[in-house]
Amino acid sequence: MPTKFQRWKERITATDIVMWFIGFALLVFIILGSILTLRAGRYTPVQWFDFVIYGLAQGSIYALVAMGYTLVYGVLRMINFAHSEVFMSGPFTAYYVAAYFYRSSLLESHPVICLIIVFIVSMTISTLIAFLLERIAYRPLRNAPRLIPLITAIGASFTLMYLFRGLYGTGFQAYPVWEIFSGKWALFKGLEIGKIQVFVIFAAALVMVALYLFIQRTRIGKAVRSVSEDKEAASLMGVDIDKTISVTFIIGGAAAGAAGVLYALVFKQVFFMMGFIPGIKAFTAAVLGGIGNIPGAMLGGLLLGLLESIGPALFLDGFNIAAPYQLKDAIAFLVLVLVLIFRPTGLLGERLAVKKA
Amino acid sequence: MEQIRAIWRYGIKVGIIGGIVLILTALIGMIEVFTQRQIIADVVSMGHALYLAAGLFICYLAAERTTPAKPLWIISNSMFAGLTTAFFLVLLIILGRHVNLRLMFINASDLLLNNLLTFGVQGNDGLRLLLIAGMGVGLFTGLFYLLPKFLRTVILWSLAGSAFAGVLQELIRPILANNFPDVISEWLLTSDGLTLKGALSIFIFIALIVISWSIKGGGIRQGWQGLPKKQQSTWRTIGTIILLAVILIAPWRLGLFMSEVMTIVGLYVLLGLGLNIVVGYAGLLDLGYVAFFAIGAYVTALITSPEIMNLNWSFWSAIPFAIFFGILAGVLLGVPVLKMRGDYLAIATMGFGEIIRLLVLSDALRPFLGGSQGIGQIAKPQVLGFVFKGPQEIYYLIVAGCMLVIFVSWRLKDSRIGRAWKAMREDEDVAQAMGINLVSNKLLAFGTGAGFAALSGVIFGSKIGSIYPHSFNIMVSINIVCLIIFGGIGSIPGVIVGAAALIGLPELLREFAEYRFLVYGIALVVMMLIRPEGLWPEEAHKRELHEDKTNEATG
Amino acid sequence: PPTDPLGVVTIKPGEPIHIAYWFVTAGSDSTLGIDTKRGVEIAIDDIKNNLLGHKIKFDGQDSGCNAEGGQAAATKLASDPTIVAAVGSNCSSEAKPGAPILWNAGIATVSPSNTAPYLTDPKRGPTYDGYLRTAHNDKVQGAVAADFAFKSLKVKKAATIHDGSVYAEQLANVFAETFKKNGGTIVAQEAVAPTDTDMKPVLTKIVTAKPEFIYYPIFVAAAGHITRQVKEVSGFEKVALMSADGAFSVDFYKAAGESAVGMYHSSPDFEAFGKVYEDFIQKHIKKYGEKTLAPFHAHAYDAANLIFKAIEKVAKQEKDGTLYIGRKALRDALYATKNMKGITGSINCNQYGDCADPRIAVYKTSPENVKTLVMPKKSFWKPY
Amino acid sequence: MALLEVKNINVYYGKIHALKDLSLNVDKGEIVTLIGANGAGKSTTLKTLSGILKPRSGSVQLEGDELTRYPAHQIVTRGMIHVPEGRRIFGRLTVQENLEMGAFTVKNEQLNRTNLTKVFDIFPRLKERRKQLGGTLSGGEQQMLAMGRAMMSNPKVLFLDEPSMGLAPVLVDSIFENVRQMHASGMTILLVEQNARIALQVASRGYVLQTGSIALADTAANLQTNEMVRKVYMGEA
Amino acid sequence: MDGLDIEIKEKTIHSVIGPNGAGKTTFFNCITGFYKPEAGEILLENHSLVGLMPDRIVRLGIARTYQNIRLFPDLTAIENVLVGMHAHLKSSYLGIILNTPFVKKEEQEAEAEANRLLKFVNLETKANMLSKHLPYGDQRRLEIARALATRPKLLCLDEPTAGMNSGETQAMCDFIQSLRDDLGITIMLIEHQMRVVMGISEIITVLDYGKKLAEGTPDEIKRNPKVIEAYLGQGSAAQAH
Ligand SMILES: Nc1ncnc2c1ncn2[C@@H]1O[C@H](COP(=O)(O)OP(=O)(O)OP(=O)(O)O)[C@@H](O)[C@H]1O
Ligand SMILES: Nc1ncnc2c1ncn2[C@@H]1O[C@H](COP(=O)(O)OP(=O)(O)OP(=O)(O)O)[C@@H](O)[C@H]1O
Ligand SMILES: [Mg+2]
Ligand SMILES: [Mg+2]
Repeated sequence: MPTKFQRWKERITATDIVMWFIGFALLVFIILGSILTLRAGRYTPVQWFDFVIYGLAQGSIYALVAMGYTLVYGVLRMINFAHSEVFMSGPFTAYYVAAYFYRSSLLESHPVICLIIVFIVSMTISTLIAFLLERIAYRPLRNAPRLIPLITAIGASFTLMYLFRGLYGTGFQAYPVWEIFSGKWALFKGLEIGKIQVFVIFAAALVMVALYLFIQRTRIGKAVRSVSEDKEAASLMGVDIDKTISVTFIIGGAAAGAAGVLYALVFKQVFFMMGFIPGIKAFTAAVLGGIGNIPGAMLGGLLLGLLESIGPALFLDGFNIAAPYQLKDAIAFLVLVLVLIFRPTGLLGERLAVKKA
Repeated sequence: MEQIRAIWRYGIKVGIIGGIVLILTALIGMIEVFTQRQIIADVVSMGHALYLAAGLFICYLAAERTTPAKPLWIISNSMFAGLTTAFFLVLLIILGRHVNLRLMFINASDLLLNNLLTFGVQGNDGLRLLLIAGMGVGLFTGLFYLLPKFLRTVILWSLAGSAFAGVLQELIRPILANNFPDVISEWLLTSDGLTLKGALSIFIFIALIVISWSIKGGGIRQGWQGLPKKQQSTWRTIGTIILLAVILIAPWRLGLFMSEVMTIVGLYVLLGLGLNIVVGYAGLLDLGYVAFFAIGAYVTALITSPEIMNLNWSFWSAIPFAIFFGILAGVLLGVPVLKMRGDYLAIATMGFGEIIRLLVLSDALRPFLGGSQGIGQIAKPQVLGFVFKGPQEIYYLIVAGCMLVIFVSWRLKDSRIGRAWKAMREDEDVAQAMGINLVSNKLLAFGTGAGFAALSGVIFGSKIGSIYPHSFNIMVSINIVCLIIFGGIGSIPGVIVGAAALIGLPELLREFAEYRFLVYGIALVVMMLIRPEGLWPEEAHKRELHEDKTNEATG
Repeated sequence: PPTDPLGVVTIKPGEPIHIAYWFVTAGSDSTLGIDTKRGVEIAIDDIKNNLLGHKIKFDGQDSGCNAEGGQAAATKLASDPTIVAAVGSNCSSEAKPGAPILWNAGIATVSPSNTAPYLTDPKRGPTYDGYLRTAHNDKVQGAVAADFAFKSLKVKKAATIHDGSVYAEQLANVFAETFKKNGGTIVAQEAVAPTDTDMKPVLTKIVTAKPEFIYYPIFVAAAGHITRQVKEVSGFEKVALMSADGAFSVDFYKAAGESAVGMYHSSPDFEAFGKVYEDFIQKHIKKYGEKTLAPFHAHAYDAANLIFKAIEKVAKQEKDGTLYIGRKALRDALYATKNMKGITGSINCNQYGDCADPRIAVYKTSPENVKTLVMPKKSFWKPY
Repeated sequence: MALLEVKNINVYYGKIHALKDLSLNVDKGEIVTLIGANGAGKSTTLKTLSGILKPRSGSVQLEGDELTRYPAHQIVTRGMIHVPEGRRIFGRLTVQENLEMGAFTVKNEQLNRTNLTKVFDIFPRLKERRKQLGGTLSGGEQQMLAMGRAMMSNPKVLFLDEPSMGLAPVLVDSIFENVRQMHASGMTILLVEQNARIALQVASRGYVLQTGSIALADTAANLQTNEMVRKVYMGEA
Repeated sequence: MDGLDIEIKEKTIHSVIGPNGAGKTTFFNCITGFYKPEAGEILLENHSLVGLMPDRIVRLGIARTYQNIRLFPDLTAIENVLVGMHAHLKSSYLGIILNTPFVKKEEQEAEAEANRLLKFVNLETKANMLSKHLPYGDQRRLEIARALATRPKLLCLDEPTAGMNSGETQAMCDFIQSLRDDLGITIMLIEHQMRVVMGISEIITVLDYGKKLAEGTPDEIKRNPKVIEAYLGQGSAAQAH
């Protein structure tokens, strides 16, 4: 019989050791940083609370955009790189409506109606773009190898970005202020919460829950799920694949359009490249949560938002690193890698069906 | 009745799409900007050429789609398409008269709407002219479509060639000046645009080539195949020697800028071949590839620059260090992502690329890496007092690098290791069950790719002299992925062709600024739709994709 | 025809004078390039596209706001012997590899927006001999801001934020150095990315250091986010805000909204030239259908005029209209420019190519400015 | 007139001519079986009938309605349903949801309920496992689910592709028992099987497919005694 | 799987049968290192296999085929076989780049052996076809050739005759027997077709719910009432095949 040590040596590979070492080092770094920061006591509890709220607001926007990625990934198994432009197109167009309302003082007299119209316009445009995108750029490639639609998506992303740049100009446009959202509500003991943050978190949560129920409960939702599992079998059940895929893009587009307006309400500026960074972040969020999985996208989005807002302060401040917020994306990606080391399919992702041998 | 349906289906519908496309083209300012440049001096500007070409294309589409293909139907459909397209533009112009479109569409200037779109005729006459022109273009296209296929090909090639010459006049000028007597340049070019006679001669020249090729081409090919093996290989050797000679003298014949473009393309060939091993052979989608490029460049900078570390070593001594650190980083990245698959891998590697860039940019590491101010005064390569200074010299360095890397790729491709990579690409589990050690083979792929990228980074750093974190953003990685797929995934010549098309052409068209990205995007989409296997695919891939396509047709 | 050590450009009758730009006209930083390009175009309109009886041919290359783009663009320009002079680049990282390439081909270039000190540093070396700029050296502007904060506002504790661009980082550093030399303390030095939108976390971090003054010399978009979000983070009620010319534009007011009221900007002293600038803006809106995009159009306008004046000075004209322009002569004439009236002040070039009017003033934004979207006309404070 | 009438269809995979001038018909209430070697084109035939593949020429008519012009999902609404090779149930949907997917084209709630009870009558195992995810069922149960799911669409004709493949002998028996029950409840069935003996036992007629065309067509009884069939497809010396 | 004990003798044909979901494929997966058993031991000639990576196990001499064919679809037939030989080739990275004489020789030998294997499975004429374009039966045999290329001592075949009709099944049986007789390889076989199982195996193990239900010679199994109840049934299917 082989000795214990030999057995052990045969089974633990160098890579396992390196992986555990990397994971462990990162964990230690994070924990140590957090302890140091907390010990320094630089931030008050109120400020930590603020971090959380900022993170959640940003995270809910990521989550909404991530839904689009995840849905499309579910049915087509492709990264819809152009989804970030779907996100951009709606609010960028709706700006002109909002600006008109502002100029004509309608915004002051009927803020809610104006807001609803802005939402509708934005969602319509985003939906339309998503729909056309699928029709023109992806549908003909249904059966192509995996990387080819990815390249088309990148191409479509460029095309849309520069198309909108050509139409509306290079500069950014600033959304008008909705007075109803400015200011804060006092909760208790100096704890305040911005109205706009509350609105964003709630609106995003509402949209997400609605979408989730739509996918889980309705007939079309079931069709979407069945198509994402097995297109041919779904069509044998009488499901119109093309239509279902279109529906998926439409839902994702609508969510992105809504996310875009929320984004514009918080950050005000819209311009042709506004989608690029949130797009990458949202996709990261989708992967973090486990791609193809709707609750995963929500969780991933919120977590990413929180990480960006809290991470630098919590993990890096204790080490007295210069300009830690410059590294917030690095932290987010590090945590992503860390999560994927231990859960290679994301937080809620199923083990990518180890194809039954 | 049938015919009316056909007109609606193939004429008006196509025209509507055309109308929308043309309106967008106008509103994004392309036509206006391009009218400022002449293709044929004082005859046709680039803007109008584009405008007309779009119209022609739409009518051609209408004609081509018409079924059944009866001449009369074809002509009527193509005319209807032209008319509909023009009608949409008329609507735009009328709208522009009543509403200030510029509040939203910044390029909807008065000049564009009431002058350029109507060929300089203002008022309602202009609108009428536009409609008539639409029909005219349609009629012309319809008639053109009815020509025999051979004639059509000849005309299309010749027209495209002349237009291309006009668009690239800035490039042609120095090349002509360098290599040919002045008369030719004067015959062909004015200070802005081709001369009319020049354009005509180009047209005729290309037409002659196309005609003679189509007559003789088949014969030549047959003759080639008929040659005995021995002779074929002699001819091949001669061809290779000529090719080498051309490659060697190219920078001095083509001038400074073309050399610059070729060096840039060469750098991307190096990068592309490296990523081709990771993505094309081993099937690992790596979106953070730029990190290794950055590492190569930064190691070179740190070692050779008097800034920061003040080592001042020579360029050559930087190469082994850079490659070593590149490979090391590749392996280090490889380990944590070993277990990830598909798009999880893509995002994790993308994250890695961004982490590297952010670290290099960060204030935290500024004392060691220079932060946003970058690192300057990177050494130029020198051999016995000869300094590789400008692009024309660095070119040779890059050619040498490319040859080396092509050679290595080519040897690996069909070897035991190359097969292991391919097997992993197809089915990781089964590959493992065939005795392939996934860990070492994946790391080998990552390491090889990273080494190539680091080599590219070394040359890049030295060529540019000063490096900044800005140069290493995620778009570089995306570009490289695009170019290897555009060229034909897994194929070595594909990478070269892809780099030439996706890096070289935009570089040549630098002056068209934003439109070049628009065109880039459209080109990616169109290419993937009509030729998904890429420009120069690997044999197996080509077969596969074409079969799937035919399946589509029947299935 | 005249001779010149670096060669002579001959322009025959009917041929245009070729002036080229190398700006970032595509990609995420393209507002900067388009803004400056338009500045030059308006300058050409203003001389009615007629210089010594010749038209001006103005075209150029996208330089991408990165070193390799700058190098490629400069190489392309350098290979065109008809180019008389160039305007550009936009980003300092482009100029570093690019300017020597142009000068190697005998082309002098005037940058409207490079601000990095090393480009006009005495140690820069002869390869940069053909390089000038109408933009302000960061050293000047950063110091003015520090003096203003310390001497006029009398703050002792300041924080800086930059965005990782060469421009902003340099300004923030110069500010910090001068401020410390004056006797103040820098309590926080932070950085964001130009694409960041949520600044509240970083602001919360800064607030824990209790600064009295924040200096964030970054560009419009990110500066707008910071200005707006400062109001949403508690603890900033009494903190003074200041930015630099990179965010001193109408667009910034759009981006920051009401929150911009009361903040400071350093910028060239417009007072003497207010009317000219107003006119410029009107022409811009008429021509391009929108307001200016970025802060350097005026510098570009001045850069163009600098070149026109120098050409007028050195060009030898024959009776039939043929022009001869000596390259070295043109470069010397550019460097010799003194007291030229520009929109950004009085242009005086020194021996290293710094031509911007050293007079930098500080402006304060009033509620009217934001409401009517006009820049403040009167300076708030001047160092001289 | 036959319920399902297939005339001279030709199907290609790229250059491969998979079905050559194939004709067959199925009458109402029949079980017809299609037997043949590997790669003979049995699955291809069913895929063509259910619209996943389009024939290059030829016609498929259900009660006189030309079906080749409809896409696959519309053919289901017209009353033909296909239980594909390898079952292809939706692994991440529950049994109940899988059955509901089967009824995707049926808008009549009443009808759905009666169909569901019918399915549960024939396959009581499914009723026990309603809440379970489809992917966790055993092979035999998955086959039952696939057949039950198909019944939910209220079809006029049911295509079964190798229902016994990979199943344990006990299950093979019970699956064919189910086929008989379905037939008894009035279903018309076109059955593709490798296991020719068993297929010919349940069927009334049969076709033998060889390299894409029909080599033999006869009643099941006659085929069972046919020399060639016995030798090649039933493994009797 | 639950407390399973199986011993396989050298140079036998050993079948594993059992109802669907009994854990037969899972058993194979454990042997070949795809899954790790939570407890217990797997020994090959006294060498413990538990926890080893699949590639190590292959090198120790166990090869397998899959229930649903899993070839490398875009590789040619011969390339598929060459991949199977990977573990026995020694050319190094540097050697390949320099194309040393050793590498050249090794490649030539490998190719020759691959061709021999293809010939053995009657595929020598289709060496250069992409494997996905091969007909079903050819794919099954190619998969076996690929497994043979790893030079196994023990070959695990998972339902090699699934979806074949009687004639084809018979050919496959003969082929399997020739593997054992000509090459001396021990064979482990999962099957549902009783004719194959009863016809060629020397020992049969019956699994049910991950447990061993019975073990013995075909005759013993055929008569075992527990097996009849759980697996064979009374019906025609059992007798037919
Ligand atoms: N997707 C495909 N691409 C190319 N050829 C195919 C494809 N599918 C099937 N074929 C070929 O078509 C022919 C018929 O295949 P089909 O699947 O219909 O056979 P079958 O009779 O169902 O066989 P089996 O008993 O194996 O299921 C075979 O030669 C097969 O190789
Ligand atoms: N990856 C997996 N995850 C979860 N359960 C699994 C997995 N693989 C197999 N199982 C379960 O383990 C049990 C045994 O499956 P296995 O595939 O070994 O059956 P089998 O005996 O090969 O059946 P068959 O004859 O149908 O091939 C089944 O209940 C199956 O659902
Ligand atoms: Mg079949
Ligand atoms: Mg099994």
